[in-house]
Amino acid sequence: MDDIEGKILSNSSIAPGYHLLRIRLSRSMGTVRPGQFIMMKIPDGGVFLRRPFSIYDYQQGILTVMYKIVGKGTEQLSKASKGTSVLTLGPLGRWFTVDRRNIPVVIAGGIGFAGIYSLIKKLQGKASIFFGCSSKEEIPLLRDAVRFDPLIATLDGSYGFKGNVVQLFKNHLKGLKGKNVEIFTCGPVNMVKSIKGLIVPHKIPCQVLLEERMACGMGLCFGCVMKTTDAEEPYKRVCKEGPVFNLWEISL
Amino acid sequence: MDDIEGKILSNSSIAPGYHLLRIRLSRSMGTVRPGQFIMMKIPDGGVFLRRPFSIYDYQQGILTVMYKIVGKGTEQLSKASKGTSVLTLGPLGRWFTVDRRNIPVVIAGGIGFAGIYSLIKKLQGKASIFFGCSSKEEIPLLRDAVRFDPLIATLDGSYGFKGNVVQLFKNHLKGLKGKNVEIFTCGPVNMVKSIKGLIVPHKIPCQVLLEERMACGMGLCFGCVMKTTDAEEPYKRVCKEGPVFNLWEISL
Amino acid sequence: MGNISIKLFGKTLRNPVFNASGTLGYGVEIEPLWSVETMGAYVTKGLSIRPHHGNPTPRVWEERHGMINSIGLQNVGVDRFFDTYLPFFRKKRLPIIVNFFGFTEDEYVACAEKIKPDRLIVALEMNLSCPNIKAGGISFGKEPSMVFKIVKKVKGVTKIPLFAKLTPEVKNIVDIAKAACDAGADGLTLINTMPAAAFDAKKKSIPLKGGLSGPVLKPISLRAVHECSKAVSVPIIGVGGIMDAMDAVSFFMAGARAVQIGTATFIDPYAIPKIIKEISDYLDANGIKKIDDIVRTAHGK
Amino acid sequence: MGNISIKLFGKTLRNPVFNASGTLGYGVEIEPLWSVETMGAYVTKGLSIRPHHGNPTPRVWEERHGMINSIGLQNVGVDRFFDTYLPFFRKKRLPIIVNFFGFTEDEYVACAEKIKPDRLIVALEMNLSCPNIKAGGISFGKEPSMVFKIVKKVKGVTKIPLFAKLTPEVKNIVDIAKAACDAGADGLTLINTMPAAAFDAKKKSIPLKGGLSGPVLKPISLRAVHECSKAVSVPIIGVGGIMDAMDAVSFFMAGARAVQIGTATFIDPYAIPKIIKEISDYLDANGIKKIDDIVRTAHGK
Ligand SMILES: Cc1cc2nc3c(=O)[nH]c(=O)nc-3n(C[C@H](O)[C@H](O)[C@H](O)COP(=O)(O)OP(=O)(O)OC[C@H]3O[C@@H](n4cnc5c(N)ncnc54)[C@H](O)[C@@H]3O)c2cc1C
Ligand SMILES: Cc1cc2nc3c(=O)[nH]c(=O)nc-3n(C[C@H](O)[C@H](O)[C@H](O)COP(=O)(O)OP(=O)(O)OC[C@H]3O[C@@H](n4cnc5c(N)ncnc54)[C@H](O)[C@@H]3O)c2cc1C
Ligand SMILES: Cc1cc2nc3c(=O)[nH]c(=O)nc-3n(C[C@H](O)[C@H](O)[C@H](O)COP(=O)(O)O)c2cc1C
Ligand SMILES: Cc1cc2nc3c(=O)[nH]c(=O)nc-3n(C[C@H](O)[C@H](O)[C@H](O)COP(=O)(O)O)c2cc1C
Ligand code: FES
Ligand code: FES
Repeated sequence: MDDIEGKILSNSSIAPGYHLLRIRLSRSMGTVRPGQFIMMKIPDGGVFLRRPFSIYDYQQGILTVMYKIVGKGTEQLSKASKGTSVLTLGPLGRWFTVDRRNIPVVIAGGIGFAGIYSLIKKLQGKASIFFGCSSKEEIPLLRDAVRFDPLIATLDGSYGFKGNVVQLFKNHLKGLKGKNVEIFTCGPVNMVKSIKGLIVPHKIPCQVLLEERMACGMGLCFGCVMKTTDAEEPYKRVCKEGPVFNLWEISL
Repeated sequence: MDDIEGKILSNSSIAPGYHLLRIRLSRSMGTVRPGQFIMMKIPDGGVFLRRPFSIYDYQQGILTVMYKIVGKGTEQLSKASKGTSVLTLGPLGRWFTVDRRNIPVVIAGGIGFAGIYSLIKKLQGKASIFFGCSSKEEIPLLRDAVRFDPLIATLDGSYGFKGNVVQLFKNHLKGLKGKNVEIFTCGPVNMVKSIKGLIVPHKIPCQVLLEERMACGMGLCFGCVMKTTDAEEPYKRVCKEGPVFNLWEISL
Repeated sequence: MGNISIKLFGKTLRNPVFNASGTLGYGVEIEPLWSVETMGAYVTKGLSIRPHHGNPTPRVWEERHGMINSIGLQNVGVDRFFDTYLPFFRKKRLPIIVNFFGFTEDEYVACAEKIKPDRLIVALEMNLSCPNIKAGGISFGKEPSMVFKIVKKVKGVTKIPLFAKLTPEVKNIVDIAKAACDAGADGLTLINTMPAAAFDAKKKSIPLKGGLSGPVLKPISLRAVHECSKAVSVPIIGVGGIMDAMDAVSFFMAGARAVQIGTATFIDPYAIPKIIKEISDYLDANGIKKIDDIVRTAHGK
Repeated sequence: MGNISIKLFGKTLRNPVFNASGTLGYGVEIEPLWSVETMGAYVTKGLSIRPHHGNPTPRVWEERHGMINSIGLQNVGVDRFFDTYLPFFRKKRLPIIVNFFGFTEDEYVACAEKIKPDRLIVALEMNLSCPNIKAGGISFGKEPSMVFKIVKKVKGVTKIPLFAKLTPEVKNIVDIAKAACDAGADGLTLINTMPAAAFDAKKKSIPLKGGLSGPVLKPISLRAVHECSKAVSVPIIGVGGIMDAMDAVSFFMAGARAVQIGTATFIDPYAIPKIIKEISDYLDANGIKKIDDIVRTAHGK
């Protein structure tokens, strides 16, 4: 882990409101594991705190981030042009751990896909992938995962299954009965909550990547906590003990 | 007077630490008089308050500013490239008034020349010009006034008279005896003080352009005052009642 | 442009946006850029019973996202203000709020007494950040008992509605707010600048101490407005670091009925008219009929 | 690199730069980037007699040039801290300053009593911004008499030198500083965060109230250091908005003997080592032999 300077190679829109950012780092990040993230800023870029982003991809010194424009920081980021300097602190946080004995199921909602794609890639087609979004406009997010045949739900039904991704997954749950399934998920809190509701009776193991507002991203400030079931330490740091948590150890 | 957007046409070094900035304004400034100034900023340029600069020249929609790099704001300004947007509030303040019956003498010290050049230009060779600076390195500041045959003093004697500009002027004071001389001056406070000391016995009329830290530049905040001899209103606003004052009405 | 007028003490004001005292000169200086009657009301520079010359320079200092001022309350005095400038506001039919101060209780009382009720005057605004000479220079606004006493005295000599303008350098601004209201204040202006010191890196000295204003102050003033508006029921004017319409809206939601804009004008001399227009746009875009409909809406939490 | 060591209560510290309490975790988290013994001393996260879980999220909020936090003093408790983390600092021979707090006087006293003198412990740092449950939640640090009482009690149970860390939300910080010193405080840490409120423009609500830190705080803390260092003679640690070496130097000149760096670390995780190096460069470049030679040099004015 270190704070590494990089230069933007490309920063292009892949769907309305979504960008793919490629950065050439000046030094190696070391080993990056699926689910880890960086704290990024553009020096003098006009925002005060750094912003956390999942490492979408990292190879040969090139770091890729997929992001959604939601506020001041991502708005400004979306305007940064090729050659702009960025600082990336990372890789940070705990990652998804894969138990080869389990059958992996990935459930991603919207930009949550950015946090889990590196796991999908690592699993190389072994996972069943469920992806949900609002409409077909967001399908381009899946660009690198199309080859793994994701099942797709859109809320407006403009592509694939009409409804949310948890309903879609529910339809497939029966088929998974009796198998050693493990779920990996990333997406809006409401999605995670309904997955939890759905699988509670089945006690399916589930790892979830969570988001929380962060100041430091490395365990210094205790600003980014998540409520856990651990009575001794009910608030764990998302940046340090997470962002990947065992779903059954957090209280949502 | 208005806040007018402009775009930088050029911003080049004319001497070590001195720049000439040319801005194309999007609208006319109206009539600009010698000694008036603007409050300038580069939007999102990283400094909070605007900076006051004399209007070095203004013609055909092009505003010229000559400036010295002294701190954060001028440092950043010196890095602004062609095409950068700037906001210029002006023209501001009271100007030099010329009484045709008097023989004008201009005394400028260092970057003080920037504040008085527009007067020199207006006087079209009628004025005797005295200019003082540290060394010959700063002579290029005079570029547009060379045609009016300025007398030059350098502290290190590397060009012209060796010494300060007030000593140089003193040498010429005898020759002006009996004539209706009026002095116009702009430069460091110490220079103005020694001019005052020198001419006190002669009661020569003198207009001086003064600098003070400003927040608004247009008389709103009372941040930029100068002590005057007016017992009723001992603190006058440099931006509103100045920046050109009658030397005999201020207490230095 | 939607209707953003508000009612204050029975008077209808064009909009809920005023300048902050001391940041729009005597009201006439801005005229080359925009008409001062664009605002809901003009707040005067702080006036005192006698003219006051203020502090030597430097009086202003730039900070990161803010500034420090130490003007020292320079003003022409209440008499000359009314003689010279009132006709200007009268001609423009622009309601004014008269900010005033004193260095002794007597000066406050004398000043308030001198200002006669006038159709144009919406309210007095009493600057309580002023140092009390008799009490060793501690400002009038720091102790609930002192605030109670002086507000009560001033209320005794004027029929004009009275805003108490509070300093944030207190133990608990809610206690001060309550004391002012208990003594009869008809409204609160929150907040004045926060005491601070500048540093001159070139001269390696502290060039001035004074009041911090600008965006840096906003989270502090927003909290003051939110806490006080839960504790008292009088109208509150929010001030401190408001730079744009969204900042203004946050103050309404936190409990302010109107806002004042200070430092923003130095950064952009058109800040006030822009904010007024954008508040109106905001109401329109969100189908809100009047300012009062969003006041205190952040009190749920 | 020049000599920038300082002496504090008879102990020599490598340099006058420490982290601010609560902004460098338990000291171990930064190790992947730089060794914590780079600092003159490590200041612990605020510790309490029992573990404390803190507040729900959101706990941090971005402001223009600053941030608001409402961590709520989450910590593992003084016992577990000493069991788990002290060996780490012992191995590194890194002096520590133990920041602690309580919600009642008894909790403060119990906590101070529990911390036994140790070669490694330079000082205790008593966080007086903490709400006093018995006194209705008003913080311990707001009233000179309350400060006097609690500092006196704590001094009665410990032989370790004691810093009192003050809140800026007071009537007059100099009075508080004097009360702490009169009660026996051996030093002052100035200042803690300033109470503030955030606004969530999307949800149109006040998402949190908490302490404002970062550059916005600097002019306020610089003033506190300058005023208090004129009034008391104990060593002062300056904290609040220090982002670079020049900021640190301004605090020395205003009267601080050492500085703490908080929010800056979140913006640049290398801020502390950079500041240490640049202070040293500054002394070298200006022919200054030791930090103490510039302490209070801005007091002339
Ligand atoms: C571990 C982790 C990984 C993430 N990975 C991605 C990713 O790969 N792609 C992507 O588009 N987004 C990702 N996010 C969310 C991303 O950090 C926010 O969208 C971003 O910080 C918003 O910044 P803003 O300035 O545009 O929004 P604003 O709302 O203006 O931001 C204001 C403040 O709130 C914080 N904030 C706002 N939304 C979030 C959020 N959802 N999570 C955390 N902090 C937030 C910001 O960091 C900032 O401090 C991730 C978040 C976390 C915690
Ligand atoms: C009426 C007037 C006309 C001027 N004309 C010119 C000109 O034509 N060319 C030129 O080079 N300079 C001129 N100056 C001075 C110029 O404004 C300052 O050099 C400039 O503001 C410095 O900004 P900075 O950020 O580089 O310095 P910093 O020291 O970093 O500035 C910090 C703050 O102090 C203020 N400040 C610093 N020095 C001065 C100063 N001498 N006068 C006023 N404010 C100051 C800045 O405006 C800013 O608010 C003029 C000043 C005035 C008042
Ligand atoms: C230059 C200046 C002068 C001020 N003069 C006064 C004054 O005379 N009376 C007063 O009550 N407040 C005065 N204030 C405080 C402002 O009215 C306002 O409360 C403060 O600046 C915070 O608002 P802002 O951040 O929008 O500037 C002054 C502020 C500034 C910056
Ligand atoms: C996230 C965070 C946690 C903090 N926790 C504590 C604490 O536990 N005890 C304490 O005395 N101060 C605490 N503080 C205050 C800091 O120690 C410091 O006084 C303040 O942040 C100002 O310094 P800065 O501007 O450099 O951050 C905390 C500050 C922050 C930002
Ligand atoms: S963001 Fe600071 S501890 Fe997680
Ligand atoms: S700078 Fe504001 S009155 Fe002159």
